[in-house]
Amino acid sequence: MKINTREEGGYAIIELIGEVDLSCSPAARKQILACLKANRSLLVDLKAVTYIDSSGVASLVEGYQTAKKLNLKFGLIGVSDSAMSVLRLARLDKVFPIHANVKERLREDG
Amino acid sequence: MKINTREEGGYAIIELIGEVDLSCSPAARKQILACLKANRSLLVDLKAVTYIDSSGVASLVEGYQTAKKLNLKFGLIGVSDSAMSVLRLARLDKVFPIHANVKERLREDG
Amino acid sequence: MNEEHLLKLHFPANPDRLCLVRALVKRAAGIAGCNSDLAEKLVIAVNEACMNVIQHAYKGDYSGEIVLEILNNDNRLLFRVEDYAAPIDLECVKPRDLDDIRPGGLGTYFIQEIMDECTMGHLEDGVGNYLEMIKIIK
Amino acid sequence: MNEEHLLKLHFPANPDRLCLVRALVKRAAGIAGCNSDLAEKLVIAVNEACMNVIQHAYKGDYSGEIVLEILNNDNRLLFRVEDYAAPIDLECVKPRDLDDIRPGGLGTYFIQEIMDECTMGHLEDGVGNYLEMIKIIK
Ligand SMILES: Nc1ncnc2c1ncn2[C@@H]1O[C@H](COP(=O)(O)OP(=O)(O)O)[C@@H](O)[C@H]1O
Ligand SMILES: Nc1ncnc2c1ncn2[C@@H]1O[C@H](COP(=O)(O)OP(=O)(O)O)[C@@H](O)[C@H]1O
Repeated sequence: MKINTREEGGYAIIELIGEVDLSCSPAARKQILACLKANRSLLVDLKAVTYIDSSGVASLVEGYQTAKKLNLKFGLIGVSDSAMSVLRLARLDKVFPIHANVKERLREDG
Repeated sequence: MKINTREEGGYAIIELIGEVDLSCSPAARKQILACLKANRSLLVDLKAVTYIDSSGVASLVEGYQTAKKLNLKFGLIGVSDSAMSVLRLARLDKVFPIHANVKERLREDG
Repeated sequence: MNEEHLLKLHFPANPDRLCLVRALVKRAAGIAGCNSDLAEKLVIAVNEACMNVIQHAYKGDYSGEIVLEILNNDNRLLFRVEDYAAPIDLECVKPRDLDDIRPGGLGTYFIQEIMDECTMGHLEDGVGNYLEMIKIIK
Repeated sequence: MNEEHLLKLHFPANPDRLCLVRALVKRAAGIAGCNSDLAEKLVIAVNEACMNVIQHAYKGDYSGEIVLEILNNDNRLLFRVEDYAAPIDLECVKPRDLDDIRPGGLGTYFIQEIMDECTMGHLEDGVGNYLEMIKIIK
């Protein structure tokens, strides 16, 4: 897994790339929580995720809940087919705000 | 592995697709030799070969030699990177006539 | 009955090695005739089973050994994951309620959703545990 | 010395199973820090070693067992392929002259070209053979 970070439309974007499994999900989790604790609204970009396991999904859930607690915006963008099939299996596809890209998210933010 | 066959520019074309290894190289060999024994000049299309082992290469060598014996034309086209790296390792990249596609081969045939 | 031993893999309980398991299960599923959708699902289930052994049976001791065996019995694909950790409390192994959105508790749920039969138990000699997962291939 | 046991795979001497070996070696090479070019080469060498066992040691008896072990010793990546066939004539194991263009005789050449050290021998109990291949990872 690689992590790229960028800024777009007032969001911090954390892009996870490759396989997000137990060997690297702690690193993803750390980055997600650090970003939220720095009081930044966050989108996690999953377009280049080729595999995500339950520990990766757990990091996303933790991000989602931490954001809620801190009153920050949170969501997923560009979710790859393989990541989406895992989110569906976990019935989280209706829980996370999911958008194709930052632009779509901003449109919904209004 | 899958095998597609077609006709183009007076050649029979046998396209090998996927992994050409010991589990399927006998099938490739059979098709190559059958074609030559039917007195057809032959190009083997390797553009979709993702892996080829020494048994697959041996089938190509046998085709090459059988064609010579029968006075038929023979060659490889569209050799994928992964197939080319194996042909180079076997120092066969200078032995087989190799062209990008049928058109290039026909240009050389004149 | 046409039992076919597909493979047996020994590997250390190190999260780094999970990618080996995934690559292997994907190929083994292909050999057994699964389409790629099903193969992907089986990869998820077996990956989660091995993760659970790493996290909960060996509790992060990477030197522990995991054995994954795959057998094909007349279209019943059997995945057996074995560890040599202390016997676990079998009662504790259960998924969370999915309506309770919180991190964790998904692995066993994934396994149950994907597989047709699961049996967990202790190995005979007092050390170790196994999980057998069966998928019927149509 | 930092010996790391990457994995041990048991599989039947069936050409269908070679795809498992390739997937595994590719991932193991990645774990050991090889770039993808080198990983691809290692895949070729180990695949050929297993092919040779299938064709020449077990002579096509698919029920024979092959064991592939991969160890990482301070950047010396060791691949050990073991069979339980009748002891082979070690003198016969050699590549053909590459100038002599004919089918066959490439596998051992590929292995020698790709690996840094190769040792072949008989197992101690009178049944079986091994091939150890070492690649130094820079
Ligand atoms: N192989 C195992 N050994 C011991 N306990 C296990 C094992 N697998 C699962 N468990 C128990 O079942 C619970 C639920 O597992 P799981 O659904 O995979 O979620 P998580 O691993 O995120 O807790 C775990 O928290 C653990 O207590
Ligand atoms: N594992 C093995 N067991 C027995 N003989 C072997 C083994 N590997 C190679 N050989 C011998 O070495 C020869 C050369 O092997 P190789 O270069 O792989 O080419 P090929 O397999 O096409 O003959 C084989 O023909 C065989 O006689």
